[in-house]
Amino acid sequence: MTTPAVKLTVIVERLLKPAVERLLTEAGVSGWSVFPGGGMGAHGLHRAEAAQLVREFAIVKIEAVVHDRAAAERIAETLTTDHLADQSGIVWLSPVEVWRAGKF
Amino acid sequence: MTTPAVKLTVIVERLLKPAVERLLTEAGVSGWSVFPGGGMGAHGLHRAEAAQLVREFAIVKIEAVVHDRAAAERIAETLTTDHLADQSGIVWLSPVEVWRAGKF
Amino acid sequence: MTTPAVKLTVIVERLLKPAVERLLTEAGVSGWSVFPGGGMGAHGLHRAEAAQLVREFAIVKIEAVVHDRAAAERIAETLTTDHLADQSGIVWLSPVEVWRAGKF
Amino acid sequence: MDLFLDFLAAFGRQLQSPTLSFLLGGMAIAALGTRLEIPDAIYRFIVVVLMLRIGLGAGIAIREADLSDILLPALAASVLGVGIVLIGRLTLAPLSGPRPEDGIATAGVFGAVSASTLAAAMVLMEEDGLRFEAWAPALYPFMDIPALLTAIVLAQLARARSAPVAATAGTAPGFAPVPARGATRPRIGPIIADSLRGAALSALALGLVLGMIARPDPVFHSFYDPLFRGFLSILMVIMGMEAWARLAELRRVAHVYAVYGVTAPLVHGGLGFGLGWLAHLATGFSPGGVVLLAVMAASSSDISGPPTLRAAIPSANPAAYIGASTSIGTPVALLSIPLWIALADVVFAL
Amino acid sequence: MDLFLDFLAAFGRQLQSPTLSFLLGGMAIAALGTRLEIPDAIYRFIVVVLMLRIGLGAGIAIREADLSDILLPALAASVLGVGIVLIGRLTLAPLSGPRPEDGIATAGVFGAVSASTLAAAMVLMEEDGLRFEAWAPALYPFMDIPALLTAIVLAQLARARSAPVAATAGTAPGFAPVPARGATRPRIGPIIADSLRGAALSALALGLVLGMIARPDPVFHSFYDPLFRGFLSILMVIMGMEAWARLAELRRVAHVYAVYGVTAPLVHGGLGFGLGWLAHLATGFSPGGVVLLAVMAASSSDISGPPTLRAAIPSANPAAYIGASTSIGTPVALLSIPLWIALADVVFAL
Amino acid sequence: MDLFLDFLAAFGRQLQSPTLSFLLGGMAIAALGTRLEIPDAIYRFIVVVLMLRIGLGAGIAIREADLSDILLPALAASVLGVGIVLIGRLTLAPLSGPRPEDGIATAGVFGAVSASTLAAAMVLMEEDGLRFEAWAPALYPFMDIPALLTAIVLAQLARARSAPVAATAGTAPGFAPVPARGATRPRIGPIIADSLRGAALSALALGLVLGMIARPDPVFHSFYDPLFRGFLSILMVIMGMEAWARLAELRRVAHVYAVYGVTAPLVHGGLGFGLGWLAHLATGFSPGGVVLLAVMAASSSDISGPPTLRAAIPSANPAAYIGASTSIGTPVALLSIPLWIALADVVFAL
Ligand SMILES: Nc1ncnc2c1ncn2[C@@H]1O[C@H](COP(=O)(O)O)[C@@H](O)[C@H]1O
Ligand SMILES: Nc1ncnc2c1ncn2[C@@H]1O[C@H](COP(=O)(O)O)[C@@H](O)[C@H]1O
Ligand SMILES: Nc1ncnc2c1ncn2[C@@H]1O[C@H](COP(=O)(O)O)[C@@H](O)[C@H]1O
Ligand code: NA
Ligand code: NA
Ligand code: NA
Repeated sequence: MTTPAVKLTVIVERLLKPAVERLLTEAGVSGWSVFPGGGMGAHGLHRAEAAQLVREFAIVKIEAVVHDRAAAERIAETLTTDHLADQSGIVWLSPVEVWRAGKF
Repeated sequence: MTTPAVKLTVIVERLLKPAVERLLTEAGVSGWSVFPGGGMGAHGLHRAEAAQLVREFAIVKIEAVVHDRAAAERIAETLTTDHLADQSGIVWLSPVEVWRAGKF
Repeated sequence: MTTPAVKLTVIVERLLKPAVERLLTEAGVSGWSVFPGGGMGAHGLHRAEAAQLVREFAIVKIEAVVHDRAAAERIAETLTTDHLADQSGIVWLSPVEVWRAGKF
Repeated sequence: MDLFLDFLAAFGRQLQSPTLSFLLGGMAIAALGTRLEIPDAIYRFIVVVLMLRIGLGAGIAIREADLSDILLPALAASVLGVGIVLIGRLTLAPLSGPRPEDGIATAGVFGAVSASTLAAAMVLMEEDGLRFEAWAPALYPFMDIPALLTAIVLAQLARARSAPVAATAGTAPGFAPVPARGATRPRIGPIIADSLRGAALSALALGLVLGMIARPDPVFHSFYDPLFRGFLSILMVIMGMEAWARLAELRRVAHVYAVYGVTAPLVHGGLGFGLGWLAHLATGFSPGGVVLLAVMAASSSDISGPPTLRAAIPSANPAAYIGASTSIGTPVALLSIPLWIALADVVFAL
Repeated sequence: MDLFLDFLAAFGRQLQSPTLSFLLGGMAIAALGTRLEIPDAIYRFIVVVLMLRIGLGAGIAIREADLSDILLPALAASVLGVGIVLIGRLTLAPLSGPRPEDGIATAGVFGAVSASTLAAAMVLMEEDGLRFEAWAPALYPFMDIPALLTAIVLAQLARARSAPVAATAGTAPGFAPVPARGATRPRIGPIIADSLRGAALSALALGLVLGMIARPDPVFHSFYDPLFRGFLSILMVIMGMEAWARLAELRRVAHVYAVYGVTAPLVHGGLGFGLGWLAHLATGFSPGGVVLLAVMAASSSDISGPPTLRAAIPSANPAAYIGASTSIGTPVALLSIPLWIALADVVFAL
Repeated sequence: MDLFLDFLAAFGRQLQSPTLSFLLGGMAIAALGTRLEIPDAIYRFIVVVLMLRIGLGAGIAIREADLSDILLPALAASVLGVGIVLIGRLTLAPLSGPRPEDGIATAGVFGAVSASTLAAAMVLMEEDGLRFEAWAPALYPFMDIPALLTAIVLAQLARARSAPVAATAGTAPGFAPVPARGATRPRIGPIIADSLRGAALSALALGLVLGMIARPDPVFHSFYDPLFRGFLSILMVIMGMEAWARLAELRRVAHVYAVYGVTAPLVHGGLGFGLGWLAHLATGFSPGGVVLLAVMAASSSDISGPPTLRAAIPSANPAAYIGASTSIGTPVALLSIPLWIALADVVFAL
């Protein structure tokens, strides 16, 4: 009934969101979701809902469920090498099982 | 110390949130969480924080950790067949381990 | 290319957020992310975006990807025993694979 | 000929309204790729304040109004709501592709009323010194709800005909407990209730009742009225940006929706003006009231209609009705407001 | 007898206040199942603006006030805060089930002060032309903080008694560094600091200090004061909707909380009125000030008290104190404002 | 000597401005650990309203202005924008550690303009009765964009020199399509476009154009202008809290940034005042306009500059330029506004 797939999760500053979305589109990913948030990391604190002077530095989480693990890996590879080299952000992969496999 | 369980994730337009919550309640699920967001998919772009004329078409993610995998599957089955047939939305399952198993 | 790790997810009322963050810091966790949301559970309904008279009772999800599973377990243990004994909140662990392992 | 020149002059003057310029400005910056985003929380607050303002104003006015004056315009509004959808059923739906539901839902949205267009008309008429019965904005639900109901009923009939055995279990999602099986009669009550529970109509109704029974005149004059025009200017920027953003979506549906989006507001507005004029002759409905009725008819629902239709006609494609309404119908309706004002200037020799 | 009729007439007149009608309207639309939601960001902004407004107004007034005039009312406020919680300890807590903490925390919330109720009283008195010392709203923390402190101390005493060996490690969660072991003396300083750090009291204190030292009169008169009444009307809608939503929660706790929620505001308000009247006799505290003191006593904390209690008395069940306060205490306190105004009309022969 | 005493007196009087007190108040409550948070949606709305207000006001004024009057001040603004960055290149960058980009980006931020500082200066001058050409705030982009461009070009030159073979593929992230390879010439057009697309400048430009062509005077006077001062007071609280919060970050970068953050606003403001004074002598640029030019020069970009620099100079450390600007530069620039006003009082013998 369900099909195995992987979920690629990217947490970056909003500034990089267009770049991540471009990568996903170019890789032919059929869809993704975006959740605004906050966080703490090597580059300090990003508050989640309080006024942030520079909106482009707010944290967003981008989640894309994809069928093809290799494609997800390629996207993550490009991201970490090209875009996150000296920028905030982390990337991870996790296993999922999906319904309506045709959608992915 | 931990007990294996599954997490059912549903991403739908806010319009369907009551239907999903009704399904969860009927299935006896003890709790769930809801996160507002945005996304891109077959039905185009849903912005996450910007003004959206029709609030009911905004994206929400509903996550329910449940003990009983079969129950999660039944819920997902009903959802994809009955509600998401010609509507936006995706559903997936992922493995988790929980503390305080009694809560689920 | 990827390294296995675990993701610790904590859903609590905002009141407990400082306590969770203190635990994470003390455990030497390098970063975490925070997402505001809502939910339903044993303590009733918490709305996600609507006015909530008491902001400290709103729901937040805290996600920390950590390398060392034992550390994650210790944090979860302390949390469930000490802080969530008679408070709202759930905790779970899930498997992930990360890039840039040095960051975690 | 002179009349026509007068009309053109009046129309030209009106088109320079600052309110409309905010709409065009919003479109322009969206087209130029601005990263400006009005937060959703602000947008929703603006809608609540505008609807409360409209409701309170109308409610305060109804206290002093002769209820019998309201009857005929309310009837005209309902006739327009139903009639516009029937026209759409006969013209748009057959042309709009294999599934008539798409066309019917679009006609429903165009029969319903846009709160922002209504608010803009109120400000434009105030700028012009054109007066209307203060209760006239309360005609909104009398047109809005019948239009949505008619569309839902027509969609069910269409489905019943096209699939008499209707075996699909396309159950109604969400809140509106409408049975999906073609053969069942649609239940009107729940749909009306669901429609009134939407954010915009709830706020309008709350304002209306408070205005009628609670004497909120001080807060009306110190807060709701002064903010009205300013919040509307922000709303116009949002509508403009949204219109531009949705154009892409519209390109994915049949061409005929774009044509309908341009022509329908003008035709419907004309019908509204005509019926309003009859009410003027019959019971002295004011020229400003006639313009408001025309604007409501011309406008298409952008906030509250779509979710009701989505719940009740799940098989209709939202890209069609939202694209046609938000991207084309609402801008055209907004830009047509000066037309009805100019027409009133000429027809009523103001 | 005549006096009583006067009182009833005054009370009836007051009850039609538009401010209160927004509260009832919010309850009504929530009961009817509206999908209207005021965004949380707007609610929080409204609270900040209201509290800044109250603080600025009081601060500006304190510049000219004779500080000795303030002493007695401030003392009365503190006595009320402590006294109300002690009364609750003796009446509610023994009746409220096995765990006295639930009752004590509830008494703490009812001893503390509701910002929205205070703001509503200010607007109602302005509508009525009943004047008060402009610094009177600054009595807020003098009642609020002692009440919360008393509740926390009583809860610790109760726990120390019930579990003298108190081995449980129910550590204090969150920000308030209160030791949980029953035997330890509660540390007062951190609790006061934590309480003042809450959003509402921070904004009040900021306004107060700026009003006293920075001459913000222009922005006060051009922005904070005009928005006050309008934002309050929106806040009333929110409080009404919330009161309705929390009723379900209240049903899950002991019956006695509902009884307390109805009677306590009236008893406490009466005590406040009485003490205020004594201050009036002693130092000429104004009739309006007496009403404000009664309202603060009648009100129960809905924004800032609960989190302080939750952190400091983790074993108390929030459903009890929040349900009793938000669903019943606050509406009753709001609807009792006209009572104290009418009482003042009669007692002070205004 | 007398002049100097006059200046000190004027400066002291100005420092008590309520606008600045909100800034200091925000810092104070942040330092005391408040849990008050102004929601991000509110902050963003405030910025949009302020920028629309500034744009509309300037646009309305430009309608009547003699365009030739604007030329010289606009030129002065651009010279200041470029000059400030060049000064930073020669002073800060060599001192700021191994990577010159950090210093260059910081100089870019200090050459650019802070919308909140500009707004505060407008209110302070209004309080003081010091008049300026209503179009003067529109000089903003004439200083802002050249400064950012200069910084980006200098950073590319620095990188080209330090790594002539520039093999790293540090591709430009995000929206600004700037090629990263050191050898390539930076493309100016896309950077200007990207800069204008930011939320603050978009809103300013929208207001400017609408003010010039759409006659939005009614909504300007009924909404944007009255809210200006009040929203600014809230923005000052936010800036104060943010300044405090970022101090920690600043501690992680070289000491020299703090020194630059304190001295640069004073030096740059002095240069701005000087150039403005020349424009006064040449074409009668008003004393108030001179003060505005000084304030723009003294201010450092807090909202719109950083993302442009982050996208175009990805190798620069944002902790340096944001810390120096938000924590030190902006408070110092805000507190220096009274200085320029007092200087104008003396220099122009007002
Ligand atoms: N270990 C982690 N687990 C979850 N989220 C993280 C982690 N590390 C960093 N993040 C998120 O990524 C953002 C940027 O991280 P950094 O680049 O380390 O500052 C942080 O603000 C967090 O939101
Ligand atoms: N592959 C995917 N991964 C994550 N989220 C998705 C994916 N596809 C769709 N979504 C989410 O589901 C929503 C509806 O999808 P759709 O029905 O394809 O338009 C989108 O707006 C996304 O938020
Ligand atoms: N089974 C569950 N799955 C996901 N989230 C849950 C679950 N149970 C509780 N929650 C979340 O945890 C919060 C507190 O739960 P509770 O303490 O049970 O009221 C709820 O409001 C939900 O947001
Ligand atoms: Na219509
Ligand atoms: Na009280
Ligand atoms: Na500058």
